[in-house]
Amino acid sequence: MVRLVYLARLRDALGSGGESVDLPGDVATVNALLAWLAGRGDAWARELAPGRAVRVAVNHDLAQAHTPIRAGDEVALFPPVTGG
Amino acid sequence: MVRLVYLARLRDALGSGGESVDLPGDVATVNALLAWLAGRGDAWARELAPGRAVRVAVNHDLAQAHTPIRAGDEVALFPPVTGG
Amino acid sequence: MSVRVQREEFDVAREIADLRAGNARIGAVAAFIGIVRDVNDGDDVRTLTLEHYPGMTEKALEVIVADARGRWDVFDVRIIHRVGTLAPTDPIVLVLVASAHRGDAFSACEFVMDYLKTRAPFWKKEATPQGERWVEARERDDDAAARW
Amino acid sequence: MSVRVQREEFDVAREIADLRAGNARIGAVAAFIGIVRDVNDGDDVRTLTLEHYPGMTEKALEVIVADARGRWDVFDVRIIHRVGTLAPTDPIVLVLVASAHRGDAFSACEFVMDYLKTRAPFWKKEATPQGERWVEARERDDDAAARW
Repeated sequence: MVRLVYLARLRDALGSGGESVDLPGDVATVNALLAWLAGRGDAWARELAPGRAVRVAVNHDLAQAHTPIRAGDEVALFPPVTGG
Repeated sequence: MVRLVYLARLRDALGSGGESVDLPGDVATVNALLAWLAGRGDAWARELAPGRAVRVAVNHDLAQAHTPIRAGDEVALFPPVTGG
Repeated sequence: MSVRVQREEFDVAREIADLRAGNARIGAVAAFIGIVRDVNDGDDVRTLTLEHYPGMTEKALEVIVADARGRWDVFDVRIIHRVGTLAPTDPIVLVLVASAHRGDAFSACEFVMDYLKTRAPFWKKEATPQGERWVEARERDDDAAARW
Repeated sequence: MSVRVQREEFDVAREIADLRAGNARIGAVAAFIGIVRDVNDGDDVRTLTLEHYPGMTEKALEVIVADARGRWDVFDVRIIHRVGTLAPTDPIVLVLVASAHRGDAFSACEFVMDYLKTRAPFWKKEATPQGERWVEARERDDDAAARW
């Protein structure tokens, strides 16, 4: 199980604040996760399309495209931060 | 009459916080005033000798060596400021 | 605690007193208070809602504090950042830095603010007469952070 | 009043509230508090006595405020400077700047402090275990003011 968290504008656009999911075995990186979620179509496809400004954190650390994702991780998706 | 004000370390060294004086007719600039006061000897000569770091303000504005001094002016002598 | 994320307003005087307590070597305290403005990009702002990511946000602020402490000779750095729905004139963020000399306090305080604006996980939503909108990231803030 | 020289301690929170009153366009307040340290040039400091030149000092501070207002886009600048005999941990000076954006507030605040340290007519006498001594002007402060 992986805990997914959707924040700010992305939460509004996806209509969800988060979910717990079992990822297929080949979904083991940030890039693969984004592609897998985009495969749901509709808002998911639109918001998570390549080139959209989506930031990802794995266990509270900013992640890159090839950052691995493992069972038990908390993975957050959010727009660029807009600060204090 | 000119009002003289001595501040900070200079007041301590001269043993005076200020005085009102009638200046001779040829004492009409800052430089001439310093030379005239130094002519009193002792602490005056020591503290106001050429080369000592004495600052002068005429009517609350920083003055230069040739700034004129006129009857009714307030002239302050003080060491370099040491700030807040 | 050098970092707090909270809904409540902060008490600047109390925070300064707390930062200084027991340290007679402090000669300088630099403070910055960020405040909700009633205009942004030309539109009236009725409310500003700040969201954070609990856990990650606090961690990011701790990293900024540690970074500032490593770069300048400072005794202490404190960040208090509010979240929730705020109105114009409400304070959003307080940054305090205590040091022996003023240069370190000013530099560290400005550094922390520049990083807060660019790196810290906060998101803003503005309510204007035209409705609600999420604020987009600003180029100017990225430029400011790139100075350091 | 944007400039005050006084013997009494200042109330930072009240001064900030006063500076901000009625202006919802303020997005940034930068503050600096200077504090008496218990050491200077390696010696213990028991008290610090600040002297000013009434009339000239206030005028010099007004000039610094006007200069800062001309250089940066700020709403207001306030300087409160104490005189008299102070002890370690006593606040000496408060500088506040209110602006729309943080860069102007920080720059103007640091500018005012640098000028206060070099140009403003104040003189300091320290009491140490070795006796009293007038503080000499410092090169470092001249360097800081020359930046602007």
